[in-house]
Amino acid sequence: MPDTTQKNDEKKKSGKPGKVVRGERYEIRFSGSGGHGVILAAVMMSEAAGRNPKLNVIQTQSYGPEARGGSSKADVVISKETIYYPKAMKLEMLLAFTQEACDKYYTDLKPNGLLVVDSNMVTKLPIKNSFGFSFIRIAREQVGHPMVANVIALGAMAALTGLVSRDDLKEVIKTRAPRGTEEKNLKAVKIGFDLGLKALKEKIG
Amino acid sequence: MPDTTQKNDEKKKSGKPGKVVRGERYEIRFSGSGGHGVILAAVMMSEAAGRNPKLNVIQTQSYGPEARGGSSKADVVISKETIYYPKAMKLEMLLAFTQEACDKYYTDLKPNGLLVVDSNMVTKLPIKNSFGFSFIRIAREQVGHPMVANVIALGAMAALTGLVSRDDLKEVIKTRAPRGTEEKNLKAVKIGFDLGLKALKEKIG
Amino acid sequence: MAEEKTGDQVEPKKVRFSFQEGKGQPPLNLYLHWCKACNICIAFCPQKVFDPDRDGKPIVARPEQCTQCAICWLHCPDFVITSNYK
Amino acid sequence: MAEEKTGDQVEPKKVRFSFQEGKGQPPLNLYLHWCKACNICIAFCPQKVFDPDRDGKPIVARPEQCTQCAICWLHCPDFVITSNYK
Amino acid sequence: MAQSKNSVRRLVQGNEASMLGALYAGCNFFAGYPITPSTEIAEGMARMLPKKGGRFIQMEDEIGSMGAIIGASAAGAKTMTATSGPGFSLMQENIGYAYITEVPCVVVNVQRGGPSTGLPTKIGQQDTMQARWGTHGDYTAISVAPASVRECFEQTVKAFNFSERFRTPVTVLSDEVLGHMREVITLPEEGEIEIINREKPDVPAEWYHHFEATPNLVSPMAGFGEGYRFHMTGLVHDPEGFPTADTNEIRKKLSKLRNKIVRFSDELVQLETTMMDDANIAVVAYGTAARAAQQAVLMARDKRIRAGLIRPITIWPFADDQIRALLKGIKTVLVVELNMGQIVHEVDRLAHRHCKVESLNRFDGEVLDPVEIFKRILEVK
Amino acid sequence: MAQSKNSVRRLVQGNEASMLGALYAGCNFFAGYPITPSTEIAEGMARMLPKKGGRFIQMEDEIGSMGAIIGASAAGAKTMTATSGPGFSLMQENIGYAYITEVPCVVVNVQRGGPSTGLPTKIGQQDTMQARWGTHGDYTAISVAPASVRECFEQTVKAFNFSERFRTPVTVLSDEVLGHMREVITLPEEGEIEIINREKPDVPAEWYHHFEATPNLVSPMAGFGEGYRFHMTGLVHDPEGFPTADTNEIRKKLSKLRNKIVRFSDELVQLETTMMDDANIAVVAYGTAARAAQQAVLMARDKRIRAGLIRPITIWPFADDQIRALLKGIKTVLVVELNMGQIVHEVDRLAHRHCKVESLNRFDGEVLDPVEIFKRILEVK
Amino acid sequence: MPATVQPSDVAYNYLRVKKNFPNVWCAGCGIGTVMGSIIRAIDKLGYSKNDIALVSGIGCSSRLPVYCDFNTLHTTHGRAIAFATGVKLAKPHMKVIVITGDGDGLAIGGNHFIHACRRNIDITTILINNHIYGMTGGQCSPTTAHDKKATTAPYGNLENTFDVAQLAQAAGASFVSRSTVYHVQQMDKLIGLALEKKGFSLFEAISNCHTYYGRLNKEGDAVSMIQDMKKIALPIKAAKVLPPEKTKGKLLTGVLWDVEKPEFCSEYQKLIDNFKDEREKNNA
Amino acid sequence: MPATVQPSDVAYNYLRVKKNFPNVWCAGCGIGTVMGSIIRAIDKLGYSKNDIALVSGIGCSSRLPVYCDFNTLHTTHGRAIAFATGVKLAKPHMKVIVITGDGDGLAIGGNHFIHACRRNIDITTILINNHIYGMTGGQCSPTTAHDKKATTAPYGNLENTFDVAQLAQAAGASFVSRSTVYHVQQMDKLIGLALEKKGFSLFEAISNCHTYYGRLNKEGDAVSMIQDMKKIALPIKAAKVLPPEKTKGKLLTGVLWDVEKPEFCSEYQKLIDNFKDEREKNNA
Ligand SMILES: Cc1ncc(C[n+]2csc(CCOP(=O)(O)OP(=O)(O)O)c2C)c(N)n1
Ligand SMILES: Cc1ncc(C[n+]2csc(CCOP(=O)(O)OP(=O)(O)O)c2C)c(N)n1
Ligand code: SF4
Ligand code: SF4
Ligand code: SF4
Ligand code: SF4
Ligand code: SF4
Ligand code: SF4
Ligand SMILES: [Mg+2]
Ligand SMILES: [Mg+2]
Repeated sequence: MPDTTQKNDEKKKSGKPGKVVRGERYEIRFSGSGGHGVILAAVMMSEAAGRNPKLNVIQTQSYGPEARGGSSKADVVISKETIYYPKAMKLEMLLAFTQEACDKYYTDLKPNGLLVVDSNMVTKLPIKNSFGFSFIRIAREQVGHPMVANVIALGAMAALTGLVSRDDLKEVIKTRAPRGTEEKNLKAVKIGFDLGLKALKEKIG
Repeated sequence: MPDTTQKNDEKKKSGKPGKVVRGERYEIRFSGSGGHGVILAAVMMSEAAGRNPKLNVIQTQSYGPEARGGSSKADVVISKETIYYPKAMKLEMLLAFTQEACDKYYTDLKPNGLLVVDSNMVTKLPIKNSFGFSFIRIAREQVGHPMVANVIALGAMAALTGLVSRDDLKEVIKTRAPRGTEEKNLKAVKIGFDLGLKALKEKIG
Repeated sequence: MAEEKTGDQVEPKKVRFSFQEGKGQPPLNLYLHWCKACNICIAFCPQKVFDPDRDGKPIVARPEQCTQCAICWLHCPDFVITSNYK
Repeated sequence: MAEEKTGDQVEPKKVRFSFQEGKGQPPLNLYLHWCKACNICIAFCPQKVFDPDRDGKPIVARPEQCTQCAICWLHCPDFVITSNYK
Repeated sequence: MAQSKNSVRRLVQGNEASMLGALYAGCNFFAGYPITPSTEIAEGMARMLPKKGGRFIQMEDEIGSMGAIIGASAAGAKTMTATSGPGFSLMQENIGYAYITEVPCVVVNVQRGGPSTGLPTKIGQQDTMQARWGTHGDYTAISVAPASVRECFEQTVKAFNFSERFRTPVTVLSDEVLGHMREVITLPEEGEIEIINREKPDVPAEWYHHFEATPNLVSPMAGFGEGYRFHMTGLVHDPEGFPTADTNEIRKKLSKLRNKIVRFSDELVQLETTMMDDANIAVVAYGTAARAAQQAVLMARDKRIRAGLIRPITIWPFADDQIRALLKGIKTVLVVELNMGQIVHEVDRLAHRHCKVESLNRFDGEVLDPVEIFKRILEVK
Repeated sequence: MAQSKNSVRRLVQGNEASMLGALYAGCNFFAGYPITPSTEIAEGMARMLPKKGGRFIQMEDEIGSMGAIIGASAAGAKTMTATSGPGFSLMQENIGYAYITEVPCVVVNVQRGGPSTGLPTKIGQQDTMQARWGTHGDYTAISVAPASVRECFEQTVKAFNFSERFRTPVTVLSDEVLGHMREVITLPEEGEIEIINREKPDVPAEWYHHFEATPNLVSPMAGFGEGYRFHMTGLVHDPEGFPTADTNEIRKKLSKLRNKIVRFSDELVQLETTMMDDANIAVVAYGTAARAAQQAVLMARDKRIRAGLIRPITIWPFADDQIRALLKGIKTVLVVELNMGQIVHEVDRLAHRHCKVESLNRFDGEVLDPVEIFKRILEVK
Repeated sequence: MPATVQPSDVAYNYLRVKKNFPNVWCAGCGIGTVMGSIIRAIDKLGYSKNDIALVSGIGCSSRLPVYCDFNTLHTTHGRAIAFATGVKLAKPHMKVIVITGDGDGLAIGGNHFIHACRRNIDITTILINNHIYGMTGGQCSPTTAHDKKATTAPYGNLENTFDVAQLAQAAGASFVSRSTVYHVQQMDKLIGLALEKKGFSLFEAISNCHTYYGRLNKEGDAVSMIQDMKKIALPIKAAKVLPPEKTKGKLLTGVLWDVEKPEFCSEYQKLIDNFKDEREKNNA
Repeated sequence: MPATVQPSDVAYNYLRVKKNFPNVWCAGCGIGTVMGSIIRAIDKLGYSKNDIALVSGIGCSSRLPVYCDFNTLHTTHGRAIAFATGVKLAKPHMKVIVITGDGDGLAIGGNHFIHACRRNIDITTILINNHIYGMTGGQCSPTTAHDKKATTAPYGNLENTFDVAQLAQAAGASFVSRSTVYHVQQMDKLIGLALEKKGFSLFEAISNCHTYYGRLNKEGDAVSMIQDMKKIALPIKAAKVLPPEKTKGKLLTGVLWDVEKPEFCSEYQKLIDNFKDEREKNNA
């Protein structure tokens, strides 16, 4: 566990514990239902973030009562400091592929947290601070494969958060994408990243 | 367990506990090896003693490490008072069918305890206060069946201890003897009882 | 035991049910809330009665072709399909 | 595979070992400490070589009849019997 | 006194008494797998049950035996199995199933020396903690430990009563000496011990919920084939019996498993004391060890040592309140067990600060001798 | 810093880390049976072992898996299995066999919610006591509980080390969250963690006794096929390994099982503390719950509450001496567990008189939230 | 509607529609199809719902009972037959049906399976064989063919498989039958025959787990896997008149074994009745 | 002495004479006789003692290994084959022999038995079938014949029995053989053949438990029970040329089944070797 603590087999090194400075936790949730590949997206995000040696990253998920079906979610917590509690507490950003997931999780967002949705699937937006993209449609139309919607979303979220670089994402996709789908996924992440950047610019600009 | 004690679900009846009067324990051990039927003899002795409503009886045995083979022993504890500890502590009487059993257990006899042996099997008598009978030979010769040696011994010990009556023994044998062997066993117990009485008379007389 | 002979469980039916657009009830009811879009009914219907909708769930596209052969409802693992002919 | 044909495992041996009282060693050694008096050797010896002692353990009563057929030692469950002929 | 047939004094073996107790309680199904030193119970059941219209089956193993008695109980029978350590270990998974599905059944563990195959024909009291913690997950266990042949009978009846009353498996912790010991006793006559049977539903089948919340936390229980159709599962479930992922329902369900027992532990606790009124040294012992301890306490009293005996008969739930009260004013408590120390941890928790907790343990397959215990009383007093 | 291949930071799943830790420790045989949430360990082993010349087998059940790893260890391999509650219950009989025959092997229990089938995809810490008391008979258990992905790796290595050092089975108490969680970590390089292997005999085969009495109570262990022919049995046995009925030998054997661990518990205890130096309220937690507790302690410190955390990593043997010492001067100890209260009983035993023992439990398949714990700290402080 | 065609909505009379639906299975999983067959077979035989117990272990297939409005018992992994034995002996008049998978019934549960066969206890076992552990995510099962892939057989399965029917027959079952989720009407009929058999009867339903088995072994989606079943199946009656080379590699379907032998519950009933007669004689 | 006759004292080279003797078995129990056969078969094959592991469960028969000077493992009831599987995989060059009884190997241990058959793992199992649980005092076993008595079948056994050989064959064993303690030389030979077979091989030794089975079923003492074996046994070769009515009720002996199929350890070795080759290729 954390480096700041003392192991009984070492000599107690640290002096008097004073006020503890804790780095900000950055928490992102990917949510959707069974086939949306939210866990893989979260894993890729985590691994990409982890390529920055200064960041600590933890990724968790929760399964429904069953291995299959039902809505699924995957969380990523990123912090410069040691991460103790591994689960998300207050989300910085939430991706929702389904209305059900959106309705279920948006309350976990921080007051200023950002909601990202597939705009064809999630039509009722509970909060204002949100972006909608047609991830699935774009995946089908531009990559020829609805399955890569998760990676497009990943790209967009990477761009929106600014947490991970385009290059790191690419590297990760090369190793984590199912064999034979690397090209498609690289294409998808590029599309997504660009979408994200564009949206960001529009918002800011 | 004992009647003298208090159950929490009853009202505490007994007053101040004073000195507890305990009845004398009368402890008998039957010992031999696998085929000698010492447990059955002990069971019959117990049941016969139990026919006297004033007596409490407990019968225990110990098996060797295996179900078969090795020496075996069976203890009977008889007392007018409640019997707490069920195993024999100091024997009043020890029956030994083999030298091994005799050597192993004679030290458990009370200072004045009585040793009863099959005189053909046990040739080295460790103590003086003992009776020898040719149980097995008599069983073979007079009943035609070496297997009833245990019941002959039972009869003899009943007579020697005076704890159970001839009639009680008979009743017990009728129910406990393996089906079809009742007659032989009744004959055996008579022989044994007479042997015991005779020996007692000789000793006293 | 016809099916034991051929390994096939359903003989094509001779009867053809008449169904005309806008008239009478459709040959089948689909309780799509339970449908998981597995494509079995669509692929197995010998009369090509179904088309998939956007989600892959069946639409009774050619109701007039249905012979009530039962293949779709016997195979549907989700008890979505019932017949209107009894 | 003679024994597979007959179901019997040992053919009676033709050879007869000569043993005379008081001369040479007996045909068999019995390590009676392990013997449990099961009677198998006594009952199974085709030559009736053994008699039981008082406890039922075997005595080599008729050593001169032993053919070294091996039945006794192969069957003895307690490894009591060994042969003196090698 | 006109003696009915049952009230005749007779020589009964402990295992036979367990078997007779089960029949007295109305047990009509037994599934088991032979194991020393419990086998006489199965053998007795094989003999007796068909005569009474009940059914006996020897299963292929202990896992199957435990499964069969749960299945039969779900179908309305009063059921039991008997085993010893190795079999008890194998039964643990299915015992957990009985906890969560709240199926009444009785498991007699005639303890022998362990661990593993251990000492098959020798005594041990080494499965005491296992009876409480043996299966995975959260639950609360009920176990009783007889100390005489008569109690083998009585406590088996009680085990059935507890099991039916609380809809939960109950373990009888017997041991090799008790199981094989014979005592001349008078067996209870019909009606002498109250028999409790599971509460049956009185609602129409449509309204029936197999795990309905009730004031005493125990839900009325229909059996299969009785017109109430319901679902049972080892997954955490809602009151209807269907799997649930609702954290609220989960918490309610698991809490029910605990609370239905903990809240009513006064109904469960059975404790016997001997000469504790003026005692300043208390011996705590159960099962066969308690008999040696009782003798030792008497020896101590002879020497004017103010010893007393606390004998828990119900081992789980542990008699926390009662023992805490009894230990008030006690200087030394000596916990005597035929193991390396198991309930001594519980007594330790309960002992008041000024009270020394000592233990005397034997685990070589023999019963502690009263003299050994007496000597230890002298040492620690 | 020149980074070797291993020292690259990478995203590793808890179960993957357990698997990699085993390989690091030299595990060359794995037998298992799939069960959520442990299955990734078996799957990883199936993939990796043949590459390393080791062997993987999926057995027909958990009983067989446990049997196979004991058999393989007896034949000289370093062996492991992985399971969850239901499988852990099934393994208990054979785990007892490993205790008595003193066979090193590692069992990873990735805990899920129980009892019974319970909550297969949710977290629980409900098998803590089972790891200590799950099989019948007398023995002393070793269990470790990691709290991070890196510790899944490290503690699996340690489990092998303890197992080989003490010739005994060791349980790793992981949990669903840990097992499935991914953390970016740097895996230890070769040589970074010491690897302990069982001591081999150095006497000629004729003199070899498989259970020889030695000063540290652990006997050198030959494997099958290595020229030392010996006997192993689950019956209580003498130093040669042959069954014995001699009470003296029995006592010696069983005492050895306990003492070889109890006497060296200082080697075993691993305990981590956070800000306990000036604490007056101590939180005790382990595994995943400890991570929430750690966060809660930091929250408390922010509010100037002098809270500290005691995190046992070695759960069994319990860190009696260390925790007793740490609790000196503590006013309140709060034991936080994802069950209905298990090690709280141990802490209760150890708490000094003036120290209040409180507990916070959750058993609905979710991890305790740091805020929940923090609030409870405020309540009990 | 032709009389031979099964009505489409009988199932609704037997489903627990209020809860639990849509069911937990993947889209296209054949288990649901088997469930339909079971319900129709029971309906056709006219059994009372109250007299039917469905007992299962753990696995995707073992989830079946929860959806059916009978007496349903979802037990521990592999132990369904043991629990069912208890149910049957406590209520011998009930129809006790075990629902199990290739993993549940043959891996961890293999022992209860062979012993129930041996005892010839009057239980009908419906074994849904998808050649893999579906529930836990695609591990090898005792029916995963040699060389086929599974998550615990990443380089191809090194083990051999059980022939379930042969095993059941050798162990002592009195009725053994097999079909596939392609052959639904055959399934309906064979399940009916199995239910009517007094003694231990087995129906093996070959089903598709495209999610794991199909994906790992590149056998496509549900539709293609089910269509493959059509190709490989061969009714035993047809096989009997074919030369061996034509039946090689085929999956025989139909009633594979059907004999009469003493059944456990009836034997036990005789014993009880004997004692009753004796008692009555003694009383008379 | 004729060359075909087995020397009488080879056993002494393999017995742990210093401890454990006389053995624990009842006078006349056939288990000792089987032990002699095993030892002679091993001796004849010239295996090194160090390379032999004898693994057993719990029961009278499972006590056998303790008497033999090999690597011996007396495990838990029913689990010998599982432990043996571990031994074999850790030391594939060893000859691993399982000694088990009808209760140990077929009742509680039935699952490991059929799965070892299926896997066809190179283990030789010697199953000493005395039709009863000897160790625990005469309870029913899966081979106790219908109607025969046992302490848990006081009114006669209501169940049917396994045909062990048939079960093993159906489960996938590659070698199955059987003889009796009457036919000692046949036992010697069949055990030898089983040991030499690569794959899962079974030798079933029919043995006498006169103490329980014999007494309860009035079949006399050891001698008379063993003599009965002579009457009932029929070599399979002879049976093959007899009309069915002459073989009915007979106990077939000899090699009952012998086929070649993939063996688990060799398959695994190939996998390991493949990776090794790959590694070497990559390094080259
Ligand atoms: C004792 C135990 N071990 C393992 C598991 C995990 N488990 C659940 S289902 C299953 C396999 C089910 O396979 P199968 O019976 O073929 O069912 P399917 O999902 O393929 O229908 C396993 C191993 C468990 N629940 N309990
Ligand atoms: C888990 C477990 N259950 C039950 C037993 C008790 N037990 C010991 S041996 C045995 C039967 C042995 O029968 P078999 O294998 O036929 O051996 P035999 O004594 O007849 O040679 C049983 C039930 C045990 N030791 N462990
Ligand atoms: S019943 Fe179904 S499958 Fe048959 S023709 Fe009509 S729609 Fe097609
Ligand atoms: S078969 Fe059923 S579930 Fe599948 S697509 Fe058709 S209606 Fe939907
Ligand atoms: S060898 Fe033995 S059996 Fe043969 S003749 Fe000689 S004594 Fe008899
Ligand atoms: S066969 Fe062996 S044990 Fe039996 S009587 Fe002969 S020598 Fe003794
Ligand atoms: S995982 Fe396989 S068996 Fe399970 S529901 Fe999905 S397709 Fe069916
Ligand atoms: S009880 Fe039976 S099997 Fe056991 S040693 Fe005696 S005769 Fe042999
Ligand atoms: Mg399956
Ligand atoms: Mg046997």
